[in-house]
Amino acid sequence: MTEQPIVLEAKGITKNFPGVLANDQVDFDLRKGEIHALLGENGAGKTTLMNILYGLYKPDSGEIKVNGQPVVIHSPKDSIEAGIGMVHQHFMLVPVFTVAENIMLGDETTRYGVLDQKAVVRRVKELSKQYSLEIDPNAIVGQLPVGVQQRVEIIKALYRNAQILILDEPTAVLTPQEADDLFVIMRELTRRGVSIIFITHKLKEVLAIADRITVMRAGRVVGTVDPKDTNEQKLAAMMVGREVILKVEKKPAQPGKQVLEVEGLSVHDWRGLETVRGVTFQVRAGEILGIAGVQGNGQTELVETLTGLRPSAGGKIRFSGQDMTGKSPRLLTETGMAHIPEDRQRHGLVLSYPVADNLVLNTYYKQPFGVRGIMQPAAIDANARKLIQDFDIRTPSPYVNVGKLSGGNQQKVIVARELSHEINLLIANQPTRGLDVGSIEYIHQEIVAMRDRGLGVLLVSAELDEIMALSDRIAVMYRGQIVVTVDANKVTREQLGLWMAGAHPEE
Amino acid sequence: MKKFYAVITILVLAAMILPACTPTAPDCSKPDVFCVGMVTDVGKIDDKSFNQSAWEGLQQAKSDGVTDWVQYIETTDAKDYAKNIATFADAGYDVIVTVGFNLTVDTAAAALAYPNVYFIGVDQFQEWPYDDDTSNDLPNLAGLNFPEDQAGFLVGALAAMMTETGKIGSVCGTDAVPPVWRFGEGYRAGAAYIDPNVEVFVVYHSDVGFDKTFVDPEWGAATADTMIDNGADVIFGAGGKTGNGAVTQAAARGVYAIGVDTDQYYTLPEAASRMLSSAMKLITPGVAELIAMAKDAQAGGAAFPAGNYMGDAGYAPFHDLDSVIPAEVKTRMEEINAMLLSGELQTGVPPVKP
Amino acid sequence: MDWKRFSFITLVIVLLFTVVVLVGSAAQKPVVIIASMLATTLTVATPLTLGALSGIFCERSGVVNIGIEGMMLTAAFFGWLAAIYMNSIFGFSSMPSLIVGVLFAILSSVLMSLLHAVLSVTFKVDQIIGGTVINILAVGVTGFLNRQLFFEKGSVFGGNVPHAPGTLPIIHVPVQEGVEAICKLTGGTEGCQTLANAFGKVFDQQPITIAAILLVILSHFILFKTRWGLRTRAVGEHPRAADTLGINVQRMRYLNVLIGGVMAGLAGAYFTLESVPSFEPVMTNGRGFIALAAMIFGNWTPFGAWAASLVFGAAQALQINMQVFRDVIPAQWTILQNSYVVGLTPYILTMIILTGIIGKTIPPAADGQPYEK
Amino acid sequence: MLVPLLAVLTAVVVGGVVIVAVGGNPFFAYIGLIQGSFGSAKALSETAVWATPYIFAGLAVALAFKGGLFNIGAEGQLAFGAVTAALIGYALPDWLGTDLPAIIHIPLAVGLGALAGALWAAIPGALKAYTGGHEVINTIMMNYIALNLTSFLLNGPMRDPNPIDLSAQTPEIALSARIPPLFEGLRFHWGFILALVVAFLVYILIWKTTLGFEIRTVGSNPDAAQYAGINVKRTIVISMALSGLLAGMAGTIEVTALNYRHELGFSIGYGFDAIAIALLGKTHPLGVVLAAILFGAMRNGATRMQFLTQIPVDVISVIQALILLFVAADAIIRYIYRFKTRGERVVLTRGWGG
Repeated sequence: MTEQPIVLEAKGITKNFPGVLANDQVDFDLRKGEIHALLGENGAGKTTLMNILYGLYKPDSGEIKVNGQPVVIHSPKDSIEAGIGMVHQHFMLVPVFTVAENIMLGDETTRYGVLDQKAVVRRVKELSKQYSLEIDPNAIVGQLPVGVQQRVEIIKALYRNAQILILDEPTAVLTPQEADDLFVIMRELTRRGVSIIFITHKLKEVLAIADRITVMRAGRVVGTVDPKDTNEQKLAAMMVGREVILKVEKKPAQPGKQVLEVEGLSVHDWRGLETVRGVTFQVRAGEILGIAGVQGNGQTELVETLTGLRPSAGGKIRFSGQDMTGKSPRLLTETGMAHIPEDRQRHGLVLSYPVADNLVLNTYYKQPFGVRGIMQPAAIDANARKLIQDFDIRTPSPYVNVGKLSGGNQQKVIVARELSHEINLLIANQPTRGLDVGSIEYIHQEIVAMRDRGLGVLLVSAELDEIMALSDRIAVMYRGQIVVTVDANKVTREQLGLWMAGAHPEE
Repeated sequence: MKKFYAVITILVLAAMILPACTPTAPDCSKPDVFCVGMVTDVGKIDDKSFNQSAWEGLQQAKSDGVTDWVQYIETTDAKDYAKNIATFADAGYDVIVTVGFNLTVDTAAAALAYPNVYFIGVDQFQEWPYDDDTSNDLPNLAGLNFPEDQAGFLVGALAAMMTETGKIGSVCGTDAVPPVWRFGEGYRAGAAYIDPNVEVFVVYHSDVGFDKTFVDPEWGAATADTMIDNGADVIFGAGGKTGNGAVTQAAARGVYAIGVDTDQYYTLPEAASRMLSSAMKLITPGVAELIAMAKDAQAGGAAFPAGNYMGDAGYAPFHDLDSVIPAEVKTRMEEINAMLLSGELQTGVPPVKP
Repeated sequence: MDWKRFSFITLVIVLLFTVVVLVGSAAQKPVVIIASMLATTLTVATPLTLGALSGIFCERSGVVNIGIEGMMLTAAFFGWLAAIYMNSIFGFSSMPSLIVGVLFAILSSVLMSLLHAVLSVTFKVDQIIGGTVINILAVGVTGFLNRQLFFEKGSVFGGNVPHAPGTLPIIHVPVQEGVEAICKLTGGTEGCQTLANAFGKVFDQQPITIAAILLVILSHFILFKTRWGLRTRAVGEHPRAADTLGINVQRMRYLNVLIGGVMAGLAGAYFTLESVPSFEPVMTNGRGFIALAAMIFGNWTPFGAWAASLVFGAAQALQINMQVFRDVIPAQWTILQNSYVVGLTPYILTMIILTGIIGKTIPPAADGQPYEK
Repeated sequence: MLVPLLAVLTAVVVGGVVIVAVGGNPFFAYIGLIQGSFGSAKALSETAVWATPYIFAGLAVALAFKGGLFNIGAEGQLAFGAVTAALIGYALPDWLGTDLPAIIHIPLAVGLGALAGALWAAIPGALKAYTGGHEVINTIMMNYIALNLTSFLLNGPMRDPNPIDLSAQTPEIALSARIPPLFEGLRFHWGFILALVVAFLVYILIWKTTLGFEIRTVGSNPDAAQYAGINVKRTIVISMALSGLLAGMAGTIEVTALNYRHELGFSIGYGFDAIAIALLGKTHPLGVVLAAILFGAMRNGATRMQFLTQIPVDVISVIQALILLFVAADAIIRYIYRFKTRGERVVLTRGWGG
């Protein structure tokens, strides 16, 4: 593969953001038909580099060559013309548009000024056949599962004849199966001469798919290696800059009495479709129940209902002995339920509020923070300083707006708040999504510590590794139902993957 | 900051170059300087209605050489009536004209407070204390009123005589304003007097903010339209610009139009060709007269006509349509006018909406 | 605009008409009443429809616009001013004067919308502010100039009432003749003639009223069937996505706000060049805000907004007719004689329609949010 | 603090240019403006009188903004509050058949008036919370409803029965319901002090109480609020009600401390000025108070300005718009004077609030 010509080359790219040197003299090249993985922690500068290549940012210095020709990329338009396509980590799709509309947007074909939907649909059908990417051009994007939306993004790039494809954290939102499918697709693409930059922080995947691996840290390129002569440990070390423990140490669980019993619970989503169908399970004190499953199989709705944010359409929820079906979030919190929400910025935090206020977001009205309806700044301040200490939240002061903190620290704020008051059940939904290795380690340790302190923990995650690493028991959710509940150390990764994909346990 | 200073200097220069374009007021406190000030009702001086007519009265007084200086203040909120009157009084003005019945109480109060200033209240009943005994009226306060009902009656009669469909209409401002109400009901009465079978549509624009009722020509036009659709072939617009909207619309649709307050043949040229007449309420001359009388009184001449002063009302000439109007109609109009003036004919319209 | 909403609105309008017909039938042929009401409804709805369209273009591209009222007022004044200058100063005949008037109306309103765009898109000021500024500014500038130019002695028109060039002429559509012809064949009864007149009444409208209806259709087409519309909606829903596809978000927003300005300008022209041949301070009387309501009410779709505007138009027609027929209102319906009570109808209706029956309206996702790269 | 000052200054300069453009003399105009608003004890008193309702109404809109709601309905809430206060003011003694001591009557009138305003605003609030009906539409609609309702009441049931009183207005309220002026001979009344106190209370409410915390949280992120166990629907209704309460106060104070009655043509456009004031004050109580005093001063001074220069009061609106423009869009000011721009912008509203 090495004799292949270089299609994309970036030299000495430097990009300065107020306060941060995001890219510092970064060199990077991509050969025709290869998959070049760009590995690094969040904030290592991977995405910045790619946004520069895609014309979303202007570099302070450095030059970019496509097929040997130096190019100036001021806007995505330029990079699209240069044959570069990008699939962003947060999809750039208009939810209310159809697949076809999303794909044609910005590159529309019209007849007598009227949008030529037919032509687009035809073209999309061709592409999806050609690259075996299943897709219905007339579906509304907002209603498609994440995996499919990602395909739309890829086709969007191909539709513009992209020869260079940038995939930014494409597997972050995918299940192992979906990820494997994606890898097949990526291979297919490279066979057809498309070159791929694959951005990720997941070591397994890199080793599985990449032809070359470039590791970045703190805005600099640490080095480029061949997957054959490296391993997870080495890569991790390069990434983080120190030895990291990839295994979570945990003693065997001592399950106690049941804290949460869910019985035949059904939930409707906003469209009134039954997305959780008669789910039954228990969480006992001192154990971690992991719920594995492809996103969009009802986990979100399940958790929202358990935490009182969404009404149930049937079934029972018993929490610490009493019936809590359809009770308010406040009552649940007061009864000792902690909740780390899936979407931290939308549900977990008020970004325009200082850290201190976010740390009392659900306890502001109680002693000592609120006395007879009056807020108590002193108490709130003390609380903030203590938690910032204990959970080592990196913030210049308790009065910086949470929105200014890094994802990891934002998550720590939530964890700190949720664990700081008297609780006996922790519901953690995608607790480490989009966090760097350091933070992930930290959160994992916290969760295990909670279990050992005798709390019940309900862990919902799309990251199979995480489920495997933390859970004592694992329940697999598929199409709104729990297909099987098994003992964590009596099951293999592959087995779980199959169940998540809908295979039946007895098969 | 440079730019800023630049702007300042430019402005200063601009102001210097300017000829003293704002006429510097004479010192009205001097006895030999005769100043007249006017306070409007909530509304603008250029409302093509009572405020403007009254102001033209002041200007006429000036051009007649009666006064040395005239000035107005527009009231932007009801709570400012007293303040605005005081502004003139304190500046030593000799006569203060207040327009609109809303100022009745404040004007009377001011008249008490400033006995040396003459007050003219347009559309205000200013007997004091509202009895027949004129001896205890305030000597320096006159309320200028008009028999709008008679003016309305006249044009109503005219309309009833000119209609061919037997249907006539009137688009008015809010009936919360008595003069307007008197116009509208006078119109109704006049038509009935000629022929009880004539159908009369009278619509008041009372369903909007008080500040909007007289300045909604679009509504006036739409209303006139509906009336014409229903067969009305004479439209009387009585209510500032709302009425004007109706009048112009009527003209546009080729039916007869009747104006109000002044002879609108002149103020609404676009409707002139179909302008049958106007129900006139001669505020301008009335105000001018009273100002002159006030000056007399101040000079120790005849006493100021304290209490209520009845101004003239009537109907305007037929202008362009003079030829189309049958002679007997003209004579009939003169008769009615005479009878109204002599009091031998009563409109039967009470001064205020019961 | 879903059918549920459409059918409901239609129902309401029919209801309003029925009431009037029932009341008025004592004095007038139903067909005449209906024709007259239809005509009134259409004309009264015109500025609301155009105002709502103005809002739709702005907000579909992600710029909230509460300045419609101000833009209309500005346009009403400057359109009228231009027409008068043409007519009485430069001595053009009325038709060219009026056309120039309309153009200037649009121009002035576009300038106002430009101000809004600069504030909201370039300086990223809270978009409510831009609108509020325009509303206050419009009242001040028009009132101020109106006074200085037309009232004060020694001003351009020396305080004399300038001769306005009248209003835009009715565009005659030979529907009436058509029906009359049919009447002839069927041995022209009087009823048939009335019907013919009725048709004539409804179909003979002035240019801006007709333009408004055409623009509703055109806007729908543009927004949902063309490249421009697709990009506009994309920018209003998910600007970053549009940006990554090489669409210039700022530019799209600017241009759409300006288009909004054109619509509002036409709405303004309606007041002084089509409805009546004169300008009065603050003559838009809050219709800009009703238009805003119509836009939201119609869920940011042209047809929806039009339907909503028609409801207000119909209610206005009801309120006028109730007073015209005051004397023939049956005793048991005396409530309808009270102009205040009748005056309430459109507003209460709107609130009712908005609540249970229709519920939430969904604005464009990025509406009101400045786009930061 | 420098930036807002420069903003006001720039607005004044530009406004001056406008005046020059139409041949007025800006210096006379501004001298008049300042004399009329701060020139004398009387002027100061009048400025305070004007500022009082502006403070209340501005706070009303600002509070709603804090709760993520856009209250365009202050106008209607204000009118409804005023009518209620007037009713309590003149009718309560008759109902009870006995006179009340001021100590009871005043609080009753003010309190119930404020409550009426709260009710008027709570309706759209509830509609928003429980049916998703949009508060912008509904508050606008409530404006028109309030307007028709008050016109109806003032022309009918609540109209002053005194036959001499022609205007459509309520009877004067009982002496026991009147908030007294602070100094003899000046209209400067305790309502202004009350306004300042209320502004302070609003500050406490928003920033120091748990309710305020809830309102702000719902305002800035409803999802997080719900997640945190705050009853979002209830909070929305409360925010609107409180907003209406303040708007209602604006009306009641005008009635009980100034006009002693409610009349048509009162409080025209306060609701919309209030939006400008809230935005000008960046929705902070202190800012609102300053903005309100600024607006009040200009409206009040306008009279004297016009008296001296005959420049139409509309120019005030122009200047106010410019001030809002420059203060709110301080990016422009910083651009003009080459200041470095702040990192973050104050976000006052969240578009349509969904």
